[in-house]
Amino acid sequence: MKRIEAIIRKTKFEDVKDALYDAGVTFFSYWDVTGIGNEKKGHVYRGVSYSTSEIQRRLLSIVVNDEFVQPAIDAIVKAGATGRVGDGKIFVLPVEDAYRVRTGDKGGDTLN
Amino acid sequence: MKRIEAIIRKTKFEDVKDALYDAGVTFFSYWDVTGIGNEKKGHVYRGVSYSTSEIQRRLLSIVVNDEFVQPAIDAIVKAGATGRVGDGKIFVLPVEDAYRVRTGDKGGDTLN
Amino acid sequence: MKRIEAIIRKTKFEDVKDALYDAGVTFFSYWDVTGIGNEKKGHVYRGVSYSTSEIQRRLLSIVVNDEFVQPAIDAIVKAGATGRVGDGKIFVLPVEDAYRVRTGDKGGDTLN
Amino acid sequence: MELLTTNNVWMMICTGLVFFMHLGFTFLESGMTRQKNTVNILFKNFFVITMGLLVYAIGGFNLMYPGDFNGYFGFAGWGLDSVAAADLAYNEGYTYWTDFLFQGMFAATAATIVSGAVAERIKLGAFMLYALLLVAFVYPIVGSWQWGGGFFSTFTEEVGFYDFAGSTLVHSVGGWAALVAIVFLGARVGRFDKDGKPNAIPGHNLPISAAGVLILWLGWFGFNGGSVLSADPALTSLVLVTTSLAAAAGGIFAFVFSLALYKNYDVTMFMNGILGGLVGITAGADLMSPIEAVIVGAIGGIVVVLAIAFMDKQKLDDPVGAIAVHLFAGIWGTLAVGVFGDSASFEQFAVQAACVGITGVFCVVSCTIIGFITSKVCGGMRVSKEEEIAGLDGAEHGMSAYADFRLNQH
Amino acid sequence: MELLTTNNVWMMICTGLVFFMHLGFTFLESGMTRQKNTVNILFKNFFVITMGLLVYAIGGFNLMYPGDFNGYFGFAGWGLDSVAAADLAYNEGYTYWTDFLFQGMFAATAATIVSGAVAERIKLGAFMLYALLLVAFVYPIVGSWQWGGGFFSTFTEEVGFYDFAGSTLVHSVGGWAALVAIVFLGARVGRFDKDGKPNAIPGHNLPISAAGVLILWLGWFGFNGGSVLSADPALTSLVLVTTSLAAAAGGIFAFVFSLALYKNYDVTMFMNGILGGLVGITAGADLMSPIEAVIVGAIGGIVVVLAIAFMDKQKLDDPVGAIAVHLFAGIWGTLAVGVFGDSASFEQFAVQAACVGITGVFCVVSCTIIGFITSKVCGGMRVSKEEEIAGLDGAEHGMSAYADFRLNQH
Amino acid sequence: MELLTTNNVWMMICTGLVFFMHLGFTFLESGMTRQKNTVNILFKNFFVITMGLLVYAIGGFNLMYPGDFNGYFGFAGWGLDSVAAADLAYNEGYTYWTDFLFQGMFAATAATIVSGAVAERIKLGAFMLYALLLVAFVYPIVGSWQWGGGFFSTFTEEVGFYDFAGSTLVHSVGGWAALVAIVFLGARVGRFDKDGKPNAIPGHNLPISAAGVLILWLGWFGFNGGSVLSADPALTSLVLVTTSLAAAAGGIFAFVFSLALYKNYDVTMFMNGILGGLVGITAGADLMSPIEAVIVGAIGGIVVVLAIAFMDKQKLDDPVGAIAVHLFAGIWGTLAVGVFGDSASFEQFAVQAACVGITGVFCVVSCTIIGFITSKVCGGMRVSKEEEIAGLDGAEHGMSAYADFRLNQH
Ligand SMILES: Nc1ncnc2c1ncn2[C@@H]1O[C@H](COP(=O)(O)OP(=O)(O)O)[C@@H](O)[C@H]1O
Ligand SMILES: Nc1ncnc2c1ncn2[C@@H]1O[C@H](COP(=O)(O)OP(=O)(O)O)[C@@H](O)[C@H]1O
Ligand SMILES: Nc1ncnc2c1ncn2[C@@H]1O[C@H](COP(=O)(O)OP(=O)(O)O)[C@@H](O)[C@H]1O
Repeated sequence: MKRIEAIIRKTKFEDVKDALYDAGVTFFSYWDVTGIGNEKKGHVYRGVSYSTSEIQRRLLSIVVNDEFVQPAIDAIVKAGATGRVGDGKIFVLPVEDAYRVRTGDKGGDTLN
Repeated sequence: MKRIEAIIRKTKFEDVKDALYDAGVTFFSYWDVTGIGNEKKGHVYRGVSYSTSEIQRRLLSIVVNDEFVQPAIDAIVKAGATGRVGDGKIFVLPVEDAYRVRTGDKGGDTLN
Repeated sequence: MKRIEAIIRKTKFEDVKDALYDAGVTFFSYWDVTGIGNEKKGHVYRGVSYSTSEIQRRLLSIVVNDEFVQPAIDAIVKAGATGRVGDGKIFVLPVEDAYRVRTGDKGGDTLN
Repeated sequence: MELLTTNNVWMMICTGLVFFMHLGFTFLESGMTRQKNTVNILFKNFFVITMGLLVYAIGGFNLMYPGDFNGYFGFAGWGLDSVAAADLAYNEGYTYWTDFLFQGMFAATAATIVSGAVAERIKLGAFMLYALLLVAFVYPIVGSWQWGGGFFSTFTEEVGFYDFAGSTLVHSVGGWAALVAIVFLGARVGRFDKDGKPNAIPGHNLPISAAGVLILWLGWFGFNGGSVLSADPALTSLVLVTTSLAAAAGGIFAFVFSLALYKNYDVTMFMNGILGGLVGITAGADLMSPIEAVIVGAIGGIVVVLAIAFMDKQKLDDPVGAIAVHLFAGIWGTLAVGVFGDSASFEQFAVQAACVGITGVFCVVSCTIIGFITSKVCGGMRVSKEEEIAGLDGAEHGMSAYADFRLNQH
Repeated sequence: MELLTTNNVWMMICTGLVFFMHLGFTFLESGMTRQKNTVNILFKNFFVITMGLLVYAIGGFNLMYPGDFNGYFGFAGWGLDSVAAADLAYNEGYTYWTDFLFQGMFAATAATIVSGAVAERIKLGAFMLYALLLVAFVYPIVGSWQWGGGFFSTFTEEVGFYDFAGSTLVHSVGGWAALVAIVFLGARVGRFDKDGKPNAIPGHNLPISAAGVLILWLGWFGFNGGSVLSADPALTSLVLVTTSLAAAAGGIFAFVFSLALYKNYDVTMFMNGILGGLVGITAGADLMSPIEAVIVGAIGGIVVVLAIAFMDKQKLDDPVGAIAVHLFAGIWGTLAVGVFGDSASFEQFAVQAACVGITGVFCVVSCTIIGFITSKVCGGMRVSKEEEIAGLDGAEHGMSAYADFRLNQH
Repeated sequence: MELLTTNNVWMMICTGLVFFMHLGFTFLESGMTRQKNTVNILFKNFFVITMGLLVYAIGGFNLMYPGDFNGYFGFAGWGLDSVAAADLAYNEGYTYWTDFLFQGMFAATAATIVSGAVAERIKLGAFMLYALLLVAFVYPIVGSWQWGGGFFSTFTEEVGFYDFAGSTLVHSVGGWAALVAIVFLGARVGRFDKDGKPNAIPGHNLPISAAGVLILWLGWFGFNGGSVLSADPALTSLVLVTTSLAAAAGGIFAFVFSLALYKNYDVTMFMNGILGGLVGITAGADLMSPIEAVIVGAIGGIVVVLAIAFMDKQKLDDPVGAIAVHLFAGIWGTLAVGVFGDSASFEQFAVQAACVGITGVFCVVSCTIIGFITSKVCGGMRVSKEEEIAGLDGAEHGMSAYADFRLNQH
């Protein structure tokens, strides 16, 4: 089991979600994060122009059995890329165990 | 050391927290996430009915020494289950190290 | 590759960010979490005084190549500590892989 | 004719201002409760003002102003009276239409007070029925005893009850109805520990609550200023001064007093104190000198702070402090007419106290009956524990008030 | 003189209330749309009121009230007329300045209606140009046909068109302009599936939307009450009563009707229903009895609920329901003058229908021309898909409305 | 009598509108600052209005209107004068009570201006003391020089100072007091880099700020309209027209000008521009023709944009632009009386400039003294750096403004 942590553009979320569905990944959780990275954004507020390197992104946390890892990553890269700096990152972390709260069941089957 | 990542119903949070306290787990962090899973929710807005598979959940991130892993999981399952689809998941991830910011101390003792 | 998960005081965020920059860590994501820990905060609302152990904190998720782990941790401890209970924790988790969404590139180089 | 026109302009403005108080209540209540119940609160407020006006048009107005009657209960018939309306000699201060609308806005106010107190746990249907029966019967009947020329207004041969703009007739009636309703309902989940210790449940949007208070204060210019029932320059302007000074004093004293008690600059106490000052001055706004208004308002603010603590002690859960403000400060204001101002006398005080008591008994009894009817019809007044924890917006409306709200850290 | 003073005070108050409606619209629109477009909506609303007043001062007022003219098109010259202004015999209900300002507030209102319907996808520049041309030409020309003494006002020898405060002349004109604009624009991304099924796009801040509705209701006291054009006590107060009862009935019936249709206590339908009742009564607010006002309002509320469903069927995307409220209920209200109230007659009905039709044709044609001009000048009316998804606040303003908003779980 | 009644109705309405400006300020300030200081800002605004009224009743009114006096300083005694109040011949435009309340609302306004500028870093106690001394002494003394019949009003034999509704007497006085306070305080942490480059600190809730601006505009109908001191139809309605056109022009020109400078559709500049137009017209609202009002307002808007940039250059930190709006546009408006409108003349201009200067010197000196007193009493005016970063809501109030706010992604 792995945990795929994908940090993507908020504007690409719907596309990525659809691509994940097509790849058979229909369960995940997400939340919004602020990213410090290469992309910069220009603003003007009350005459003061400021550029910030802090960008709103969405983090998807997807726990999958090993055979789904590659398809999920491919789907995210394909649907999430715009080609411009700031498209985000994907990290893969090991997961040792998974449980279903409803039943207490354990193991890869609980990932649905 | 493990990191227990429990995704539960927001309405069960208080119960789970109490159960964790009883199990000796009194330190953790949490935030709200949106879950894509089995549960669906029906809405009507201005005459348009729509069902969404996106549900608000709470993610608890609990880093514990190994002996607390099982008690914590048991507590969450017991307190967090309603028996209906959508009760959530628990994932266990390996943690290599822990530090206390206040002192710079390292290791399992810093988990209090 | 490691994922450094640092939970710090929100008020120390700017200092920690600067310290990380000085340590060569210029890419990370963060979000706000609620912490259950040692620190307690007193409030009065409409005549009812209540103390809460729930505190707003900021979680920094920093994925770095191994040689940056120690400098990053040192930076956080140095810049994030006030010496009072509640300064937060740092956890180190293993990361197996990283990808850049923009290009699909893989490996430690994608961490910039 | 010129004078009628001027008077009527003033009364229409006051009508608009009292209407505007409904935005004040809406803001105050929704800001001081939890986000998950916001749609529900908005819905209830819209229901109260729309239903209130319709019910008052259908029968409430004629129940409250039955013309010649036995002093206890009378009814002048259904609907509005287009014949009376055509007569410009109806009153020199306003036309028939203005009269109806001004009074109709008052009626809806009484029901709104309940809305805040029962928030976050009442079934929507139960609230609607309870509020409807309140506006249809309890409010106009009590009102008829005084403003309709009933037995309050001639309580003893020499001295009648005095309630200028309704500390008792509007605010306390609403407050009693709220009190009965929350006894039926019980406290919100988590409001009191097993051992009875109160827990704070802070609201979700204090800026709009603050706006609500300022809007209510403005609305009170119409509530009290319009209760002069003409644009009489001396009286209306005096009333605005006493009203504003009482509000100011109520706020300052509530904040200082709660600072002394709790060592905390609590803005919600400041807000409730202002409202306490306003409710307090309402019964005698035309009788007080500026200095007396300050005293009455200041005590009103302190009463509210104490009443909030008292309610907590009694394990009565009123999320927005409606009962502290409208019932307790309302009683204080009514009694104050016997202590301060042009009518102060022992006899007056006794009459005030008697009528406060009679109103209390009548409201508690009739609202209890209404509560039983409501419970029967709706299968209990309270939502299930699970719905309450999940929030009424999801459970009753399938909506959320800030569905698309996102965080945008800059 | 005394009477002029009183009348003028009333008219100035009404002017203030109509101005205040702009806050109502601002709140309503920004709350019912997504957070990422909030700055854009605020900007458009500020533009509409400021531009509207200036354009109306420069030429709109004299285009709408050209004095003696052929009944179709006339223009009394640029700017305001300080000579007329000096003459206190200008009108017994108000001064020249009051007249201008009251009318100017109306003009800006028509443009605001468009703002809501085109929200979340129109280019800022395109909106500004479209609104400017609308206020400068379409609105005052249609207005001149009736209120300027043109051919609507003497439609047949016996019967003229009747539109008391502007169900057609203000609300429908705005509604038609909005309809044409959203046809130009198309629906928002994601609003309809490939197979045409509508999707809900909930707003981000319902409490301020609710406040907007209550503020609009209050503003309508001035909109309709001021359309009496004097402080005549009988008429103004009747108008406030019919206005309020129609609003109340519109709200209640819309909520009950949408409950029956959708099994949901939808607060947004309650809100739109109130507005439907208000728009509906506007054409005949001075002609209806209370009971007729309730009927007109109730049907207005139902019309809005049906119109919202109808728009969805047609795949027309109006984020805030502006067209359902202002166009559909506006047509209903105008026709209702022929069915209910003092002027009801078949002939009147026919004239109302004819003028509704002429207004529709003229608005659609002229707004289509304006739409083409705008598209040409601005290189299309719509932002790019990417900008739309990212939100107009970032794309067009480089700001966000809640930049520093944070969560503070207690 | 009829006329007094009408006049007094108008003045009471204006009083209500000026009161309502306090909601405008509250919304404007709380929306344009960071969320962590919101409770603090609400608290300060409640304090200003309540304290302001009480202090003005106790002594301010009689310090500002001392009757016959030496023209520099006089005091008519403590409290309000119930004897004068009884006399309906007090003034033909209003009663004694109306006079007091209208003036009292103005007094509180001056203090509110300070509240915005010092936001996010001043100690609550220090603010309360500073504001109290300002309202008790500085504001009424300067006011007495002109409105109390002092030496400004008869500055030279032929020409007196002219300040219709208070561009200088209210707005600049508040602005000077704000300026002195922020010099005492210094800039917020992070507002300027080590090398002096300004950083943006965006506010947390622009919709309520926008609402604040519209409410202030409405309130200005009372601020300027009431300064006619009667309901004179020609004058009051002219004043509403010039006020509205100046506001419109101020907004449009500020937005266009800031677009040209910064290539950005900045809604906060639009908002501040509207306020700049309003402050600018305030000194001569009754003297200008519509076209002159547009010019004065437009320049007012541009002045604000430039002043905001100027303040940044000087490293003076004013979170909401209060000083740009009230001080700079206030000075402009006062001088404009000598350049445009019925009183324009070189002599008038010279008198205006002289009185602007005298006011400035007096305010700076007296506020500096007050600042020292405040610092002494409160142990410094500024909270600790740590408290500032954590937010005043936690540090001073132990509350948060949106404690229960949650995200509900649909
Ligand atoms: N090492 C990292 N650890 C955690 N998050 C990261 C890291 N590197 C990048 N991110 C996240 O990914 C986002 C996009 O990265 P960025 O470097 O801007 O784009 P790109 O990969 O296209 O060069 C960042 O805003 C940040 O949220
Ligand atoms: N594979 C997964 N990865 C990450 N989060 C998941 C995953 N599966 C489920 N979740 C989270 O758990 C929540 C509940 O899961 P769901 O499948 O609806 O319930 P149940 O486990 O009762 O069938 C989801 O809404 C989602 O937030
Ligand atoms: N075991 C844990 N798992 C997850 N988060 C933790 C854990 N222990 C502490 N935290 C986080 O760190 C924060 C600070 O910890 P706390 O114990 O209060 O301070 P200190 O380390 O100074 O004693 C907590 O509020 C919580 O967010």
